[in-house]
Amino acid sequence: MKILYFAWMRQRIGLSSETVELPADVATVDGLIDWLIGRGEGYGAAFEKRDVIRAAVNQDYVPFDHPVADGDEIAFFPPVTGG
Amino acid sequence: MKILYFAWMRQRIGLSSETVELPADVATVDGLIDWLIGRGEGYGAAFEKRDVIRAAVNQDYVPFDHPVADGDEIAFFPPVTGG
Amino acid sequence: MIRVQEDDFDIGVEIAALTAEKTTIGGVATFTGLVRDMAPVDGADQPVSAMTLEHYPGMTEKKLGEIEAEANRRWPLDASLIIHRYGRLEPGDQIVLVACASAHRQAAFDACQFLMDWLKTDAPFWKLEDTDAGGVWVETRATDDAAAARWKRESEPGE
Amino acid sequence: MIRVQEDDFDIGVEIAALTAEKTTIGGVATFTGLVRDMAPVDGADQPVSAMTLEHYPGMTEKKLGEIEAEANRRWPLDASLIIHRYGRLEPGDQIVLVACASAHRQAAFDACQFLMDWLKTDAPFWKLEDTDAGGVWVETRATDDAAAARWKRESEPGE
Repeated sequence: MKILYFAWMRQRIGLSSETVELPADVATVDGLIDWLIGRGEGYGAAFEKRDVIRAAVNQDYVPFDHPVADGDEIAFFPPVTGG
Repeated sequence: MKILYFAWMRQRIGLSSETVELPADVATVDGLIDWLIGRGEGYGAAFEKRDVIRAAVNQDYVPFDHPVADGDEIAFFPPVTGG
Repeated sequence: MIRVQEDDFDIGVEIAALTAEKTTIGGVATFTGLVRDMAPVDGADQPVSAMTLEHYPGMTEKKLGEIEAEANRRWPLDASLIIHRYGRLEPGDQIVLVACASAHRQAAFDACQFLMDWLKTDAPFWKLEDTDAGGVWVETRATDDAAAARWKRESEPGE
Repeated sequence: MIRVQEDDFDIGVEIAALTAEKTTIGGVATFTGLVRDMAPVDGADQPVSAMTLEHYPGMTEKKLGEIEAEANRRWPLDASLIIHRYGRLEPGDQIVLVACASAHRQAAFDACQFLMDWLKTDAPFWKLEDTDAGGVWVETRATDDAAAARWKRESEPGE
Protein backbone atom coordinates (compact mmCIF):
# COMPACT_ATOMS: atom_id res chain seq x y z
CA MET A 1 0.00 0.00 0.00
CA LYS A 2 1.30 3.43 -1.01
CA ILE A 3 0.55 6.37 1.28
CA LEU A 4 1.05 9.99 0.20
CA TYR A 5 1.15 13.15 2.33
CA PHE A 6 0.78 16.72 1.12
CA ALA A 7 1.34 20.31 2.34
CA TRP A 8 1.78 20.66 6.14
CA MET A 9 1.01 16.98 6.70
CA ARG A 10 4.00 16.12 4.49
CA GLN A 11 6.13 18.59 6.47
CA ARG A 12 5.11 17.25 9.87
CA ILE A 13 5.63 13.61 8.91
CA GLY A 14 8.80 14.43 6.99
CA LEU A 15 7.81 12.21 4.07
CA SER A 16 5.96 12.85 0.83
CA SER A 17 5.18 9.16 0.36
CA GLU A 18 5.91 5.74 1.77
CA THR A 19 5.05 2.14 0.98
CA VAL A 20 3.73 0.09 3.90
CA GLU A 21 2.32 -3.36 4.36
CA LEU A 22 -1.27 -3.11 5.54
CA PRO A 23 -1.62 -4.52 9.11
CA ALA A 24 -4.16 -7.34 9.26
CA ASP A 25 -6.42 -5.51 11.76
CA VAL A 26 -6.72 -2.28 9.71
CA ALA A 27 -9.85 -2.27 7.54
CA THR A 28 -10.76 1.42 7.09
CA VAL A 29 -9.16 4.85 6.61
CA ASP A 30 -9.94 5.56 10.28
CA GLY A 31 -8.12 2.40 11.34
CA LEU A 32 -5.17 3.31 9.16
CA ILE A 33 -4.93 6.75 10.78
CA ASP A 34 -4.94 5.17 14.28
CA TRP A 35 -2.17 2.83 13.23
CA LEU A 36 -0.10 5.62 11.62
CA ILE A 37 -0.40 7.83 14.74
CA GLY A 38 1.19 4.99 16.72
CA ARG A 39 4.25 5.12 14.48
CA GLY A 40 5.73 8.35 15.87
CA GLU A 41 5.45 11.98 16.90
CA GLY A 42 5.40 13.42 13.37
CA TYR A 43 2.34 11.34 12.54
CA GLY A 44 0.64 12.46 15.74
CA ALA A 45 1.20 16.10 14.81
CA ALA A 46 0.06 15.54 11.21
CA PHE A 47 -3.17 13.78 12.20
CA GLU A 48 -3.86 16.00 15.22
CA LYS A 49 -6.77 17.83 13.57
CA ARG A 50 -8.55 14.73 12.40
CA ASP A 51 -11.78 16.56 11.59
CA VAL A 52 -9.94 18.94 9.25
CA ILE A 53 -7.84 16.65 7.07
CA ARG A 54 -9.09 14.88 3.98
CA ALA A 55 -8.40 11.42 2.63
CA ALA A 56 -8.33 10.02 -0.90
CA VAL A 57 -8.27 6.35 -1.86
CA ASN A 58 -7.09 5.66 -5.39
CA GLN A 59 -7.38 9.37 -6.19
CA ASP A 60 -11.00 9.81 -5.09
CA TYR A 61 -12.13 11.64 -1.97
CA VAL A 62 -13.49 9.21 0.64
CA PRO A 63 -15.05 9.43 4.11
CA PHE A 64 -12.95 7.95 6.91
CA ASP A 65 -15.12 4.82 7.19
CA HIS A 66 -14.10 3.88 3.65
CA PRO A 67 -12.38 0.48 3.40
CA VAL A 68 -8.68 0.22 2.59
CA ALA A 69 -6.93 -2.73 0.98
CA ASP A 70 -3.38 -3.67 0.10
CA GLY A 71 -2.56 -2.25 -3.32
CA ASP A 72 -4.55 0.94 -2.66
CA GLU A 73 -3.02 4.38 -3.14
CA ILE A 74 -4.03 6.38 -0.06
CA ALA A 75 -3.45 10.11 0.34
CA PHE A 76 -3.85 12.42 3.33
CA PHE A 77 -3.86 16.19 3.04
CA PRO A 78 -5.18 19.45 4.52
CA PRO A 79 -8.15 21.26 2.92
CA VAL A 80 -7.24 22.23 -0.63
CA THR A 81 -6.61 25.82 -1.72
CA GLY A 82 -6.21 25.79 -5.51
CA GLY A 83 -7.63 28.11 -8.11
CA MET B 1 -31.12 71.04 -34.47
CA LYS B 2 -29.26 67.95 -35.66
CA ILE B 3 -31.23 64.73 -36.06
CA LEU B 4 -29.55 61.34 -36.49
CA TYR B 5 -31.05 58.04 -37.63
CA PHE B 6 -29.56 54.58 -37.20
CA ALA B 7 -29.97 51.04 -38.51
CA TRP B 8 -33.29 50.35 -40.29
CA MET B 9 -34.60 53.82 -39.44
CA ARG B 10 -31.64 55.29 -41.35
CA GLN B 11 -32.38 52.94 -44.27
CA ARG B 12 -36.09 53.79 -44.40
CA ILE B 13 -35.54 57.54 -44.21
CA GLY B 14 -32.54 57.35 -46.52
CA LEU B 15 -30.49 59.70 -44.36
CA SER B 16 -28.02 59.14 -41.54
CA SER B 17 -28.39 62.70 -40.28
CA GLU B 18 -29.94 66.03 -41.15
CA THR B 19 -30.00 69.54 -39.71
CA VAL B 20 -33.44 71.10 -39.35
CA GLU B 21 -34.85 74.25 -37.88
CA LEU B 22 -37.14 73.37 -34.99
CA PRO B 23 -40.74 74.36 -35.81
CA ALA B 24 -42.17 76.75 -33.25
CA ASP B 25 -45.01 74.40 -32.26
CA VAL B 26 -42.74 71.41 -31.53
CA ALA B 27 -41.83 71.17 -27.85
CA THR B 28 -41.21 67.46 -27.20
CA VAL B 29 -39.73 64.36 -28.83
CA ASP B 30 -43.30 63.18 -29.49
CA GLY B 31 -44.11 66.44 -31.26
CA LEU B 32 -40.93 66.17 -33.31
CA ILE B 33 -41.87 62.66 -34.44
CA ASP B 34 -45.33 63.86 -35.53
CA TRP B 35 -43.73 66.67 -37.51
CA LEU B 36 -41.13 64.35 -39.11
CA ILE B 37 -43.81 61.84 -40.17
CA GLY B 38 -45.52 64.65 -42.07
CA ARG B 39 -42.38 65.17 -44.13
CA GLY B 40 -42.70 62.05 -46.29
CA GLU B 41 -43.25 58.34 -46.76
CA GLY B 42 -39.79 57.26 -45.59
CA TYR B 43 -40.36 58.96 -42.24
CA GLY B 44 -43.76 57.31 -41.91
CA ALA B 45 -42.18 53.89 -42.45
CA ALA B 46 -39.32 54.66 -40.05
CA PHE B 47 -41.60 55.82 -37.22
CA GLU B 48 -44.33 53.25 -37.88
CA LYS B 49 -43.53 51.18 -34.77
CA ARG B 50 -43.50 54.14 -32.40
CA ASP B 51 -43.61 51.95 -29.27
CA VAL B 52 -40.47 50.10 -30.37
CA ILE B 53 -38.07 52.86 -31.33
CA ARG B 54 -35.86 54.75 -28.90
CA ALA B 55 -34.85 58.38 -28.72
CA ALA B 56 -31.76 60.11 -27.37
CA VAL B 57 -31.35 63.82 -26.73
CA ASN B 58 -27.78 65.03 -26.50
CA GLN B 59 -26.62 61.40 -26.30
CA ASP B 60 -28.81 60.36 -23.37
CA TYR B 61 -31.84 58.08 -23.61
CA VAL B 62 -35.07 60.04 -23.07
CA PRO B 63 -38.79 59.26 -22.89
CA PHE B 64 -40.90 60.74 -25.71
CA ASP B 65 -42.34 63.49 -23.51
CA HIS B 66 -38.83 64.90 -23.10
CA PRO B 67 -38.50 68.54 -24.27
CA VAL B 68 -36.50 69.38 -27.38
CA ALA B 69 -34.80 72.68 -28.13
CA ASP B 70 -32.90 74.17 -31.02
CA GLY B 71 -29.26 73.24 -30.70
CA ASP B 72 -30.09 69.76 -29.40
CA GLU B 73 -28.63 66.62 -30.98
CA ILE B 74 -31.58 64.23 -31.33
CA ALA B 75 -31.20 60.59 -32.38
CA PHE B 76 -33.79 57.96 -33.29
CA PHE B 77 -33.00 54.26 -33.54
CA PRO B 78 -34.37 50.73 -33.14
CA PRO B 79 -33.64 48.71 -29.98
CA VAL B 80 -29.91 48.21 -29.66
CA THR B 81 -28.18 44.87 -30.17
CA GLY B 82 -24.55 45.33 -29.18
CA GLY B 83 -22.28 43.11 -27.15
CA MET C 1 -10.85 52.02 -19.85
CA ILE C 2 -13.08 51.94 -22.92
CA ARG C 3 -12.24 51.63 -26.60
CA VAL C 4 -14.50 51.67 -29.68
CA GLN C 5 -12.57 50.53 -32.73
CA GLU C 6 -12.70 48.78 -36.10
CA ASP C 7 -9.51 46.82 -35.46
CA ASP C 8 -9.29 43.41 -33.84
CA PHE C 9 -7.78 43.00 -30.36
CA ASP C 10 -5.54 40.46 -28.60
CA ILE C 11 -7.05 39.31 -25.29
CA GLY C 12 -3.68 38.26 -23.86
CA VAL C 13 -2.10 41.64 -24.59
CA GLU C 14 -5.12 43.50 -23.18
CA ILE C 15 -5.22 41.49 -19.92
CA ALA C 16 -1.45 41.86 -19.46
CA ALA C 17 -1.73 45.64 -19.89
CA LEU C 18 -4.75 45.80 -17.57
CA THR C 19 -3.01 43.96 -14.73
CA ALA C 20 0.56 45.23 -15.23
CA GLU C 21 2.20 46.50 -12.04
CA LYS C 22 -0.99 45.81 -10.06
CA THR C 23 -0.17 42.99 -7.66
CA THR C 24 -3.28 43.38 -5.50
CA ILE C 25 -5.43 41.73 -8.19
CA GLY C 26 -6.63 38.26 -7.29
CA GLY C 27 -8.24 37.54 -10.61
CA VAL C 28 -9.58 38.78 -13.92
CA ALA C 29 -12.93 37.77 -15.39
CA THR C 30 -13.42 38.33 -19.10
CA PHE C 31 -16.06 37.84 -21.73
CA THR C 32 -15.35 37.86 -25.45
CA GLY C 33 -18.25 37.97 -27.89
CA LEU C 34 -17.79 36.29 -31.26
CA VAL C 35 -19.69 36.43 -34.56
CA ARG C 36 -21.74 33.25 -35.03
CA ASP C 37 -22.23 31.65 -38.43
CA MET C 38 -25.94 30.99 -37.91
CA ALA C 39 -28.73 33.30 -36.80
CA PRO C 40 -32.48 32.93 -36.32
CA VAL C 41 -34.45 34.69 -39.08
CA ASP C 42 -38.25 34.49 -38.72
CA GLY C 43 -37.82 31.57 -36.33
CA ALA C 44 -35.50 29.44 -38.50
CA ASP C 45 -31.69 29.41 -38.36
CA GLN C 46 -30.04 30.91 -41.43
CA PRO C 47 -26.34 30.87 -42.36
CA VAL C 48 -24.64 34.21 -41.74
CA SER C 49 -21.79 35.12 -44.09
CA ALA C 50 -20.89 38.45 -42.46
CA MET C 51 -22.10 41.04 -39.97
CA THR C 52 -21.89 44.82 -40.02
CA LEU C 53 -21.89 46.65 -36.70
CA GLU C 54 -23.22 50.18 -36.78
CA HIS C 55 -22.92 52.47 -33.77
CA TYR C 56 -23.58 56.04 -32.65
CA PRO C 57 -20.16 57.71 -32.39
CA GLY C 58 -20.07 60.00 -29.41
CA MET C 59 -23.00 58.46 -27.56
CA THR C 60 -21.28 55.06 -27.61
CA GLU C 61 -18.19 56.38 -25.84
CA LYS C 62 -20.30 58.42 -23.41
CA LYS C 63 -22.53 55.48 -22.45
CA LEU C 64 -19.65 53.01 -22.21
CA GLY C 65 -17.79 55.40 -19.92
CA GLU C 66 -20.85 55.86 -17.72
CA ILE C 67 -21.54 52.16 -17.35
CA GLU C 68 -17.89 51.37 -16.64
CA ALA C 69 -17.96 54.02 -13.87
CA GLU C 70 -21.15 52.45 -12.50
CA ALA C 71 -19.54 48.99 -12.41
CA ASN C 72 -16.63 50.49 -10.47
CA ARG C 73 -19.07 52.06 -8.01
CA ARG C 74 -20.89 48.76 -7.45
CA TRP C 75 -17.89 46.45 -7.14
CA PRO C 76 -14.34 46.86 -5.76
CA LEU C 77 -12.50 46.63 -9.09
CA ASP C 78 -8.78 47.21 -9.52
CA ALA C 79 -9.15 47.65 -13.26
CA SER C 80 -11.77 47.32 -15.99
CA LEU C 81 -11.86 47.36 -19.76
CA ILE C 82 -14.50 47.46 -22.48
CA ILE C 83 -13.47 47.12 -26.13
CA HIS C 84 -16.29 47.11 -28.69
CA ARG C 85 -15.67 46.81 -32.40
CA TYR C 86 -17.74 48.23 -35.27
CA GLY C 87 -17.70 47.74 -39.05
CA ARG C 88 -17.72 44.54 -41.07
CA LEU C 89 -16.96 41.26 -39.27
CA GLU C 90 -17.03 37.62 -40.30
CA PRO C 91 -18.08 34.46 -38.44
CA GLY C 92 -15.57 33.66 -35.71
CA ASP C 93 -14.39 37.28 -35.47
CA GLN C 94 -14.21 38.96 -32.07
CA ILE C 95 -16.88 41.64 -31.46
CA VAL C 96 -16.43 42.71 -27.87
CA LEU C 97 -14.16 42.23 -24.88
CA VAL C 98 -15.12 43.00 -21.30
CA ALA C 99 -12.56 42.44 -18.55
CA CYS C 100 -12.83 43.14 -14.81
CA ALA C 101 -9.99 42.70 -12.33
CA SER C 102 -10.51 42.51 -8.59
CA ALA C 103 -9.06 41.13 -5.39
CA HIS C 104 -12.32 39.15 -5.14
CA ARG C 105 -13.32 36.72 -7.85
CA GLN C 106 -17.07 37.08 -7.30
CA ALA C 107 -16.79 40.85 -7.79
CA ALA C 108 -14.84 40.31 -11.02
CA PHE C 109 -17.45 37.83 -12.33
CA ASP C 110 -20.45 39.93 -11.31
CA ALA C 111 -19.08 43.17 -12.77
CA CYS C 112 -18.21 41.40 -16.02
CA GLN C 113 -21.76 40.00 -16.36
CA PHE C 114 -23.27 43.35 -15.43
CA LEU C 115 -21.31 45.08 -18.20
CA MET C 116 -22.19 42.43 -20.79
CA ASP C 117 -25.90 42.50 -19.89
CA TRP C 118 -25.86 46.26 -20.13
CA LEU C 119 -24.02 46.25 -23.48
CA LYS C 120 -26.73 44.00 -24.94
CA THR C 121 -29.60 46.29 -23.97
CA ASP C 122 -28.28 49.87 -23.74
CA ALA C 123 -25.10 50.43 -25.77
CA PRO C 124 -26.00 52.12 -29.09
CA PHE C 125 -24.89 49.36 -31.48
CA TRP C 126 -26.90 47.64 -34.19
CA LYS C 127 -26.05 44.43 -36.01
CA LEU C 128 -26.86 43.83 -39.67
CA GLU C 129 -26.40 40.19 -40.64
CA ASP C 130 -25.80 39.10 -44.23
CA THR C 131 -27.88 35.96 -44.76
CA ASP C 132 -29.13 34.04 -47.80
CA ALA C 133 -32.37 36.00 -47.29
CA GLY C 134 -30.46 39.30 -47.55
CA GLY C 135 -29.45 41.79 -44.87
CA VAL C 136 -31.32 41.26 -41.59
CA TRP C 137 -31.16 43.61 -38.61
CA VAL C 138 -30.69 41.60 -35.42
CA GLU C 139 -33.64 42.00 -33.07
CA THR C 140 -33.52 42.41 -29.32
CA ARG C 141 -34.07 39.18 -27.42
CA ALA C 142 -36.38 38.94 -24.44
CA THR C 143 -33.68 36.97 -22.58
CA ASP C 144 -31.33 39.95 -22.90
CA ASP C 145 -33.91 42.29 -21.38
CA ALA C 146 -34.46 39.84 -18.53
CA ALA C 147 -30.72 39.53 -17.94
CA ALA C 148 -30.33 43.30 -17.76
CA ALA C 149 -33.35 43.70 -15.48
CA ARG C 150 -31.66 41.78 -12.65
CA TRP C 151 -29.21 44.65 -12.14
CA LYS C 152 -31.81 47.43 -12.11
CA ARG C 153 -31.85 49.72 -9.12
CA GLU C 154 -32.44 53.38 -8.54
CA SER C 155 -28.85 54.49 -8.87
CA GLU C 156 -28.53 52.99 -12.34
CA PRO C 157 -27.53 55.47 -14.99
CA GLY C 158 -29.45 56.01 -18.20
CA GLU C 159 -33.07 55.21 -18.80
CA MET D 1 -9.18 20.25 -22.22
CA ILE D 2 -7.14 20.31 -19.03
CA ARG D 3 -3.48 21.08 -18.45
CA VAL D 4 -1.39 21.02 -15.27
CA GLN D 5 1.94 22.71 -15.84
CA GLU D 6 4.79 24.73 -14.33
CA ASP D 7 5.01 27.03 -17.35
CA ASP D 8 3.12 30.27 -17.80
CA PHE D 9 0.37 30.57 -20.42
CA ASP D 10 -0.85 33.23 -22.88
CA ILE D 11 -4.60 33.82 -22.56
CA GLY D 12 -4.92 35.19 -26.11
CA VAL D 13 -3.22 32.15 -27.63
CA GLU D 14 -5.32 29.77 -25.52
CA ILE D 15 -8.64 31.42 -26.42
CA ALA D 16 -7.73 31.54 -30.09
CA ALA D 17 -6.90 27.82 -30.05
CA LEU D 18 -10.07 27.01 -28.10
CA THR D 19 -12.36 28.80 -30.55
CA ALA D 20 -10.48 28.09 -33.80
CA GLU D 21 -12.70 26.75 -36.61
CA LYS D 22 -15.73 26.78 -34.29
CA THR D 23 -18.06 29.46 -35.66
CA THR D 24 -21.09 28.43 -33.57
CA ILE D 25 -19.57 30.02 -30.45
CA GLY D 26 -21.31 33.20 -29.33
CA GLY D 27 -18.88 34.00 -26.57
CA VAL D 28 -16.09 32.92 -24.25
CA ALA D 29 -16.05 33.58 -20.52
CA THR D 30 -12.67 33.31 -18.79
CA PHE D 31 -11.22 33.69 -15.34
CA THR D 32 -7.53 34.13 -14.66
CA GLY D 33 -6.25 33.82 -11.11
CA LEU D 34 -3.19 35.86 -10.15
CA VAL D 35 -0.76 35.78 -7.22
CA ARG D 36 -1.48 38.67 -4.84
CA ASP D 37 1.28 40.49 -3.00
CA MET D 38 -0.57 40.59 0.33
CA ALA D 39 -2.23 37.81 2.29
CA PRO D 40 -4.02 37.58 5.63
CA VAL D 41 -1.89 35.85 8.29
CA ASP D 42 -3.57 35.49 11.70
CA GLY D 43 -6.04 38.20 10.72
CA ALA D 44 -3.53 40.83 9.55
CA ASP D 45 -2.33 41.37 5.99
CA GLN D 46 1.29 40.41 5.41
CA PRO D 47 3.41 41.07 2.31
CA VAL D 48 3.88 37.95 0.18
CA SER D 49 7.17 37.66 -1.71
CA ALA D 50 6.43 34.36 -3.44
CA MET D 51 4.05 31.41 -3.47
CA THR D 52 4.69 27.72 -4.01
CA LEU D 53 1.86 25.60 -5.37
CA GLU D 54 1.98 21.92 -4.46
CA HIS D 55 -0.39 19.42 -6.04
CA TYR D 56 -1.17 15.70 -6.18
CA PRO D 57 0.01 14.52 -9.61
CA GLY D 58 -2.42 11.99 -11.01
CA MET D 59 -5.34 12.91 -8.79
CA THR D 60 -5.19 16.51 -10.04
CA GLU D 61 -5.58 15.47 -13.67
CA LYS D 62 -8.27 12.92 -12.77
CA LYS D 63 -10.35 15.43 -10.77
CA LEU D 64 -9.91 18.25 -13.29
CA GLY D 65 -11.05 15.92 -16.07
CA GLU D 66 -14.10 14.86 -14.06
CA ILE D 67 -15.20 18.36 -13.21
CA GLU D 68 -14.71 19.58 -16.78
CA ALA D 69 -16.92 16.70 -17.96
CA GLU D 70 -19.52 17.68 -15.34
CA ALA D 71 -19.52 21.30 -16.55
CA ASN D 72 -20.10 20.05 -20.08
CA ARG D 73 -23.01 17.90 -18.85
CA ARG D 74 -24.61 20.85 -17.05
CA TRP D 75 -24.18 23.53 -19.73
CA PRO D 76 -24.20 23.50 -23.55
CA LEU D 77 -20.50 24.30 -24.04
CA ASP D 78 -18.74 24.29 -27.39
CA ALA D 79 -15.33 24.17 -25.74
CA SER D 80 -13.76 24.38 -22.30
CA LEU D 81 -10.27 24.69 -20.87
CA ILE D 82 -8.66 24.49 -17.44
CA ILE D 83 -4.96 25.33 -17.05
CA HIS D 84 -3.55 25.18 -13.51
CA ARG D 85 0.07 25.89 -12.72
CA TYR D 86 2.20 24.48 -9.90
CA GLY D 87 5.65 25.31 -8.51
CA ARG D 88 7.07 28.68 -7.48
CA LEU D 89 5.22 31.84 -8.50
CA GLU D 90 5.64 35.53 -7.72
CA PRO D 91 3.11 38.32 -7.12
CA GLY D 92 1.34 39.20 -10.36
CA ASP D 93 2.02 35.76 -11.89
CA GLN D 94 -0.84 33.82 -13.45
CA ILE D 95 -1.96 30.75 -11.45
CA VAL D 96 -4.97 29.40 -13.26
CA LEU D 97 -7.04 29.93 -16.39
CA VAL D 98 -10.58 28.68 -16.86
CA ALA D 99 -12.33 29.33 -20.18
CA CYS D 100 -15.80 28.25 -21.33
CA ALA D 101 -17.18 28.83 -24.82
CA SER D 102 -20.86 28.58 -25.66
CA ALA D 103 -23.51 29.82 -28.04
CA HIS D 104 -25.15 31.30 -24.91
CA ARG D 105 -23.32 33.83 -22.77
CA GLN D 106 -25.06 32.90 -19.52
CA ALA D 107 -24.00 29.27 -19.97
CA ALA D 108 -20.40 30.37 -20.56
CA PHE D 109 -20.42 32.58 -17.44
CA ASP D 110 -22.11 29.99 -15.21
CA ALA D 111 -19.85 27.13 -16.28
CA CYS D 112 -16.78 29.33 -15.74
CA GLN D 113 -17.86 30.23 -12.20
CA PHE D 114 -18.79 26.63 -11.44
CA LEU D 115 -15.30 25.46 -12.44
CA MET D 116 -13.57 28.20 -10.42
CA ASP D 117 -15.67 27.53 -7.32
CA TRP D 118 -14.93 23.84 -7.62
CA LEU D 119 -11.19 24.42 -8.13
CA LYS D 120 -11.08 26.40 -4.88
CA THR D 121 -12.63 23.64 -2.78
CA ASP D 122 -11.91 20.29 -4.43
CA ALA D 123 -8.85 20.36 -6.70
CA PRO D 124 -5.85 18.89 -4.84
CA PHE D 125 -3.65 21.99 -4.74
CA TRP D 126 -2.06 23.66 -1.72
CA LYS D 127 -0.51 27.12 -1.55
CA LEU D 128 2.53 27.95 0.58
CA GLU D 129 3.06 31.70 0.85
CA ASP D 130 6.46 33.19 1.69
CA THR D 131 5.81 36.06 4.11
CA ASP D 132 7.93 38.05 6.55
CA ALA D 133 6.60 35.65 9.18
CA GLY D 134 7.97 32.68 7.18
CA GLY D 135 6.17 30.10 5.05
CA VAL D 136 2.41 30.03 5.66
CA TRP D 137 0.01 27.47 4.22
CA VAL D 138 -3.05 29.21 2.84
CA GLU D 139 -6.20 28.18 4.67
CA THR D 140 -9.59 27.43 3.17
CA ARG D 141 -11.97 30.36 3.29
CA ALA D 142 -15.59 30.00 4.37
CA THR D 143 -16.65 32.14 1.39
CA ASP D 144 -15.13 29.56 -0.96
CA ASP D 145 -17.09 26.75 0.68
CA ALA D 146 -20.27 28.82 0.39
CA ALA D 147 -19.56 29.59 -3.27
CA ALA D 148 -19.06 25.91 -4.05
CA ALA D 149 -22.18 24.87 -2.11
CA ARG D 150 -24.49 26.74 -4.50
CA TRP D 151 -23.71 24.21 -7.25
CA LYS D 152 -24.26 21.10 -5.12
CA ARG D 153 -26.76 18.57 -6.36
CA GLU D 154 -27.02 14.82 -6.44
CA SER D 155 -25.31 14.34 -9.76
CA GLU D 156 -22.18 16.16 -8.62
CA PRO D 157 -19.04 14.07 -8.88
CA GLY D 158 -16.63 13.52 -6.03
CA GLU D 159 -17.44 13.91 -2.39
